[in-house]
Amino acid sequence: MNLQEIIVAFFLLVGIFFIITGTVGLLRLPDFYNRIHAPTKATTLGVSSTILGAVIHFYGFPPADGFKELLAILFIFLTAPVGAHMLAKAAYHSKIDLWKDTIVDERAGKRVIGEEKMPSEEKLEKEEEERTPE
Amino acid sequence: MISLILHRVTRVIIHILLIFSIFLLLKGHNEPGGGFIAGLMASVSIVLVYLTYDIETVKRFMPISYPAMIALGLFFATGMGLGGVVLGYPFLTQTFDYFQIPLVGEIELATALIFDIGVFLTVVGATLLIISSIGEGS
Amino acid sequence: MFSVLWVVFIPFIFAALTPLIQKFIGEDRIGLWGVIAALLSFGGVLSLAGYGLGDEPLYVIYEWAPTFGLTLGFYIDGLSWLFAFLISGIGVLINLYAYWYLHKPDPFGRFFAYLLFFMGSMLGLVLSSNLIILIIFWELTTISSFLLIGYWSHTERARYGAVKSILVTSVGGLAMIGGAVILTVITGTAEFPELIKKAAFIQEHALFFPILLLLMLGAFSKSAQSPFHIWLPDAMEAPTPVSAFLHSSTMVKAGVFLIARVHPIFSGREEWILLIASIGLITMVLGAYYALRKVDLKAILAYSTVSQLGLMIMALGFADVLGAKATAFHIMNHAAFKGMLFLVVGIIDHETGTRDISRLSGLRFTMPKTAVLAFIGAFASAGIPLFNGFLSKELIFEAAYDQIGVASWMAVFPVFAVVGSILTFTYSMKIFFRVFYGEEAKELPKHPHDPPFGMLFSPGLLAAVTVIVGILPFIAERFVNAATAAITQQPADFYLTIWHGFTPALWMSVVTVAIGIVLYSRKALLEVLHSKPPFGLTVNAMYDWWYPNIMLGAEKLIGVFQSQKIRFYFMYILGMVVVLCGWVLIRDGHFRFIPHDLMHAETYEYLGALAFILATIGVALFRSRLAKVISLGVVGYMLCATFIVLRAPDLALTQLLVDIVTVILFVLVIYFLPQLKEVKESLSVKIRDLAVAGLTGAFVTVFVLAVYAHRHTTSVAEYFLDNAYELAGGTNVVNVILVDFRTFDTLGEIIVLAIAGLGVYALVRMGVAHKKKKDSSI
Amino acid sequence: MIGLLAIIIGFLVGTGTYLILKKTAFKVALGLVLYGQAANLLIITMGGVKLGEPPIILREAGISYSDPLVQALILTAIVIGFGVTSYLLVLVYRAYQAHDSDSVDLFEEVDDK
Amino acid sequence: MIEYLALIILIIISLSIALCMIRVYKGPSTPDRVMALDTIAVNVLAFIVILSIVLGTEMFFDAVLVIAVIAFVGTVAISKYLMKGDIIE
Amino acid sequence: MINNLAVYPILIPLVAAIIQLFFAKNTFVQRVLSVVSSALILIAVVFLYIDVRTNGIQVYWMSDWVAPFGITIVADLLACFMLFLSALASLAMSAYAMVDIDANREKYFHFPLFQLLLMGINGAFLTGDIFNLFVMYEVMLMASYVLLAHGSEARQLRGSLHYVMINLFASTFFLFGIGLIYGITGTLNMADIAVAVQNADPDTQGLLTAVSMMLFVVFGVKTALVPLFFWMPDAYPQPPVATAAMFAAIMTKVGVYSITRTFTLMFPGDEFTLTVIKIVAVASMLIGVLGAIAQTNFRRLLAFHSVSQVGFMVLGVGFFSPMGLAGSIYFVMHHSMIKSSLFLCSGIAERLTGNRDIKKMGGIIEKHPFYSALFLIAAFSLAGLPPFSGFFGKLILLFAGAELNEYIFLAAILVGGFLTLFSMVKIWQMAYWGKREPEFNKVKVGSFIWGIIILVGMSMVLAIFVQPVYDMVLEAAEQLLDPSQYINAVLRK
Repeated sequence: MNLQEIIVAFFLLVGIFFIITGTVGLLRLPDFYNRIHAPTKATTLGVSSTILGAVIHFYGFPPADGFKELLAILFIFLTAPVGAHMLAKAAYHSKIDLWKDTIVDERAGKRVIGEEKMPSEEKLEKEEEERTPE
Repeated sequence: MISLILHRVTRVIIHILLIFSIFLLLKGHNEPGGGFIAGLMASVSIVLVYLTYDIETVKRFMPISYPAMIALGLFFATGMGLGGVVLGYPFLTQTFDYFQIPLVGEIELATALIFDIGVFLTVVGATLLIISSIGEGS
Repeated sequence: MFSVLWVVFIPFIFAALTPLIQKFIGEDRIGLWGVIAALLSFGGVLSLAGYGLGDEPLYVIYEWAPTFGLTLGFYIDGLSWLFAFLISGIGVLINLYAYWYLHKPDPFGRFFAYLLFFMGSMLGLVLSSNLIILIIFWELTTISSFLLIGYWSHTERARYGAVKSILVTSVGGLAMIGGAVILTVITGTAEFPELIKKAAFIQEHALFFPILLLLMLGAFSKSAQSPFHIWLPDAMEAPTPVSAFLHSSTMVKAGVFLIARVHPIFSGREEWILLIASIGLITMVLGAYYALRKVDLKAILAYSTVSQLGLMIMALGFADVLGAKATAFHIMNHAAFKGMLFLVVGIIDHETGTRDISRLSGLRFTMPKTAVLAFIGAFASAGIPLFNGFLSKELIFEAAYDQIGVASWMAVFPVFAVVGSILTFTYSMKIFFRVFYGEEAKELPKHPHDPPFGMLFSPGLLAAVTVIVGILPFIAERFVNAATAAITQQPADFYLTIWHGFTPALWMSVVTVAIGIVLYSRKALLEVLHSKPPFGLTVNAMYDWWYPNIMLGAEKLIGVFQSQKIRFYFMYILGMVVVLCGWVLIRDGHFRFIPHDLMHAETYEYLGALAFILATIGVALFRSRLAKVISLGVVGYMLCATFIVLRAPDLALTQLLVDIVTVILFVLVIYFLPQLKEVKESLSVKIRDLAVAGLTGAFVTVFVLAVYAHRHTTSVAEYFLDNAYELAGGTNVVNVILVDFRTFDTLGEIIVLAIAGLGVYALVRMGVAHKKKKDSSI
Repeated sequence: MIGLLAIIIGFLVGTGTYLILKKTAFKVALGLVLYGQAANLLIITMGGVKLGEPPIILREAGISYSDPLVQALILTAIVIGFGVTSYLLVLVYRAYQAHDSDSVDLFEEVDDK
Repeated sequence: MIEYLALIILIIISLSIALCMIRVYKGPSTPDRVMALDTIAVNVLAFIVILSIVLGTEMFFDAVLVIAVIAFVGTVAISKYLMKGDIIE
Repeated sequence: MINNLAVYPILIPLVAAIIQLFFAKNTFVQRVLSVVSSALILIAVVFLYIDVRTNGIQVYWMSDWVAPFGITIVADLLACFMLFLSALASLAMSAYAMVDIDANREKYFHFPLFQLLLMGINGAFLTGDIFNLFVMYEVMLMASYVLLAHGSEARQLRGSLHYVMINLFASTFFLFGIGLIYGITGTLNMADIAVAVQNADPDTQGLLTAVSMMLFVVFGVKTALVPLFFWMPDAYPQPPVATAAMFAAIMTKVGVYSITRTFTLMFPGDEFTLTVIKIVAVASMLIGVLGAIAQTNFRRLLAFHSVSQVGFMVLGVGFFSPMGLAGSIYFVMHHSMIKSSLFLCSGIAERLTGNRDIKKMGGIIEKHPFYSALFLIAAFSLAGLPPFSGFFGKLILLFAGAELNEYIFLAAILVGGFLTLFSMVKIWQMAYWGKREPEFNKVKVGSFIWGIIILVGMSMVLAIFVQPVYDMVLEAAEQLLDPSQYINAVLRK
């Protein structure tokens, strides 16, 4: 077991630790706003270090190649937060309750734009009852 | 519903994405990639722009008629095939050769690339036409 | 030789030219065009008289489609010439008559085109030497009859009659085609002369009776034999010249002709007598009975025709020379007097505006000339001496009487022949005396008077023939002899005389007339006959029930299948796949549970598969649409991972991208779609769906495994791997296959995508509900 | 592995079947997408499971590659499936717009003018 | 050596994917599910990376890159849908 | 120089479509181009036929790759006949479409789509590769999906839903079938598959039969055989008449063609298969026509008839004798001409009366006798009355059945013929007979009937020259029954 392998193993283990943390967080945390922290942060880190490990595995340490992989890391760092941000924003907009694990309507009030499709209050309420997932 | 973060990020990565898609297109003959994958890649990146900005902006940004793009793509693909017919080969015959170019060295040029470009254009045109049509249909 | 083609095709050509000629000479005079055509044909027929009346028949063949035994062959012997003579001769008279008969706003041109079309078909029918060609012309007469009956198609009755006629006769026509095909395949020929040579072989053949039955079904339906007789009375909705021409003197005799034609081929066996003579007998009696009960003049004549046709067919059924001779003679006589009677009825209808026998009476005062004609016709029909009907009826009586010698049960034939004749006598008297005697009828729709000469000419000529032949029968001798010889294939040499001596036939005639007079003069007896028959279920009622009910039944049947619910359609398809393929799999023992060695896999693969299956089930299970789509997205990711595990980087890439775009598309679309409604499905539906789903899933799994166990050992893929770099200059073999080895597939694929794009564009832009942004174009 | 794949295919088909038997056009479309994925998976299994390297030639002797042909076929099939699916989706949405129902049954006589 | 480690990690990752499916099932809200989808994407990404190590091939890194780039496009689309606005304005 | 004839029927419409796409605004160019394209294909097909007759089966290696590896275009006699029909039908439809298609549809790519449809159809006839067959099917179907809903009228949208779904579903099974075939034989070229099937061990033989059954169901759906036809009667009445006529004329025949090809070349003469085919054919013949009887919508009625008529064609394949197959091909030719002309007739009737329901029509013959006569000829031809082409189609099948002593099928053919007549008479007496003084919309019938005249005229030619035509189709049938010709030509043995 040479140095390179040790470094690779280290990165991989760190990666998998974060990934499993993210997943467990996703599963165990109590509500959405808590949960969204776990996967975005943890997995971003986890995946990045996994990729680093792979790069070192394939191209040695310090890596001789691996531009593509590093680009991937960059992208993950760029995009994962944006996705999470948008999602949180969406969750906020769809009035997910902050403190309770409420049953949430997935498309309530989306009719702001489509005026002609605006159903009556009554119907909306009724639909809401029907829509309740699970 | 404008998200500043999304705007910024999109502005940054859209170029990289498009370049990446061209990269996928060019290396398709030797590594994973190719016209279709590249085309979808480019479409997805432009869809991202659609998601970030509105249709009007995209139109200003990219004044392209998608049906014409489809036609152009089919033209490239078919025209490549017809080229073979004119030269006395069967329809869609491909050829390739290695050229020595000063400074760059030996590179491979294949007619398959023309075909792949046709595929690329058609895929981009069709995908975006579909998505923008629905988006507009609202 | 040419003249045969001439005879047959002149009417067709003239018919086709009618619309053109009509433009030149005007609609009013188009009738003359018909007369000219008929005259030309008649001339042609006359020019062939040498063959028709001589000993040596004419046999011309034009090859057409030898594979099916189809030759455009013409065979002119006594039988076919007699028919051709009648058809073209009466055709001339009918065309003449129709010229005066039709009046505005009837479209004249169409009428004469149909009429000539019919005439050509009928001539072709009788002259052809080939069974299948005969059937072709046969069906042409069906078509032209259909068109002619429906000529006044604005009346409900005409349409009803036309449809009935074509349906009933085409049942027989189709049966005939079947019989003819089997016969041709067995014997290798459809030519009558050839078939006659093979008569013994055919009569020995196991399929003899089916063939005979099929052919006879055609003959019976065309000649309106019971139980197919129902179409003929309704066919009387046609203009009267048509009724006279088609439905009394020519077309309905096609069946008789066919029986006479195949007489030498089939008549050797007992089935022949049993089938044909008995059907003829039944029809004769029934027809006469119905004729007696009718009040419409044309209906009486129609049933009378049915009855007379039965008489002829019965005589042919005896399969002896006398019967053949009697039939041949009666065909001529019947054509003359019945055609004439129809024309007279046409005159009556034309001049008085009604055909109802109960409204008409005393017409002899206003229409004396017509009365004379009617008198001749009715008496000939009744079988009174000095008219031709008497002579041929005598002959038939004689033939029937002879049957007693063959077998004792066959005594029914003479007995019922007499019964039928009594009825015939009675209604014939009714026609004449009811209409022309008694008090002068008031309140008729029109003021009756004798018609113009043109309309009297044709029936007059026929009446003359009726009387002359009745008195001087030897004139017809040559015709009858030639025809008899053709029917029996033996030389025939008879003399026709008016007086035979006191034969049994004469006594039968005497009995007929005597009882007939009694019956006619006793009102009470007549009323017994007029009362409602004891049995309610008639063939006509069956037809009337069947016609709408077949449509209703079909609607119900199709309604069961065509539920317009796509889930059932899917189930049919799945059912078909599972049943057909599954049956073969089970039959060959490929159906088994997954063997253990195939289940070997890494642990992570099991876990991945678990996630995959969970995601898959999620698509079905989730209630919210978005959750379904998300689950679908997961399925896509898992598929991508599977492709990676199976070493397919290109596929993984494609699947990823397509997955994302599909998810976006789904999201876009559900944005517009309504919320899913909570459809409460009953438990049984759920169980059904689950069962179908489980069955199909299991079936596919088993099928895949069975095939995998027999997987190929070599495949073309190796060639690609070996040659991709050297011959196509690429190392990514998948891409090389796509853009080089199988470029055409890729071309097709992008075309599909292009069409999809354009299609979506058109779909969104066109039609309903694009309310905003109409002008913006991408 | 092949057993596992076959089971996955079975599940895809089964779930797809369950969905296409529903009354909502949207669900039927989903089911058909699943069917398409099952077909892709089926084809790639027919090329053989775990037979070697990805089919990108390394120009070295003695390497066995997995079947490239099935991959090319699936690629084509995916694209075609994508095209048809997107068209179907739009059709579903347009049919809903026109009739205000996303039921997949032809609840009325479509042909009557 | 690394290969064995990688195999174990693979098992953990696939377990993690299966666990994420539980979140997809449980929900309760759509954003939760989307989040799970996102996590699965990342997990698949890691899965591919590790599998590359196991198989010793670099051919799959394109897929890695593509997932990294586009997984969030789907998230953005769904988010915009959830935000009641036009998805494409 | 290599001989490019075989690929022209695919190339011409493709190139025409691309040019039309570039001339998206200029509908005149598009119209002219579509007629020119059809005419060119017709000419090319005639030359191709002569070539095939003199030089044997023509094989064309797409992209210059030899047979089992690249995609092979194979033109044998059957393919030539089918191509001829598609060219003829498209010519007639283009002529009709010139006056029929409205400006809005023209603007949204009606003509390019039509050409691409034609390309897909011709490709399906010509290809010798089973996966390429799938691709060509999809090109054809995709174009048909779009053309079916083209115009986005409410009823069109709903009517085409089922069509798209069912065909997408069936296509999936097609893919299943291709995958399984590849799994067993390791090849995609049809000739190569045929060789592999011949050499397969008996244990595998059963599996191959099962796979072939799957393909049969797929083609059965595309052809609309009982019990797989349900999508069709709701779909065919929807699009503009010219399109519907094209569908009826040639698109259902692609399925018949595929069945013929599959069960003569790849999986020939299996006892079980033939029995299934014959039973399904008879069921189609009878149930289809019963469906037609139940309808009063002109076009739905005709669509149901297609189900029934396809049964006749498939029955010929089921007989699996030279005469049976010849009958099948003859019937395909007859039906494609007659059914499309009937559809065109229905279009004129719709225009005249503003109605699709035959109960609400009436008296057309009084004002338009010539057009009515054309309809009558077509109708009686469909019903199999002599001396029109339908009679000979049935006659050949009857002979084929009688030769094989399959009398029960003879009876079925006759009963089917009778019921067809029944429904045709129903149309005639309701729509064409009836009123003496009917009132109609102002339509220049004269400019519409040219397509019908071409088609009915060709069908008359088919009837009059039945022997030469039969000899031609018999040659094709014998070629089909001797797959070694095809195999040797493709694989250059």
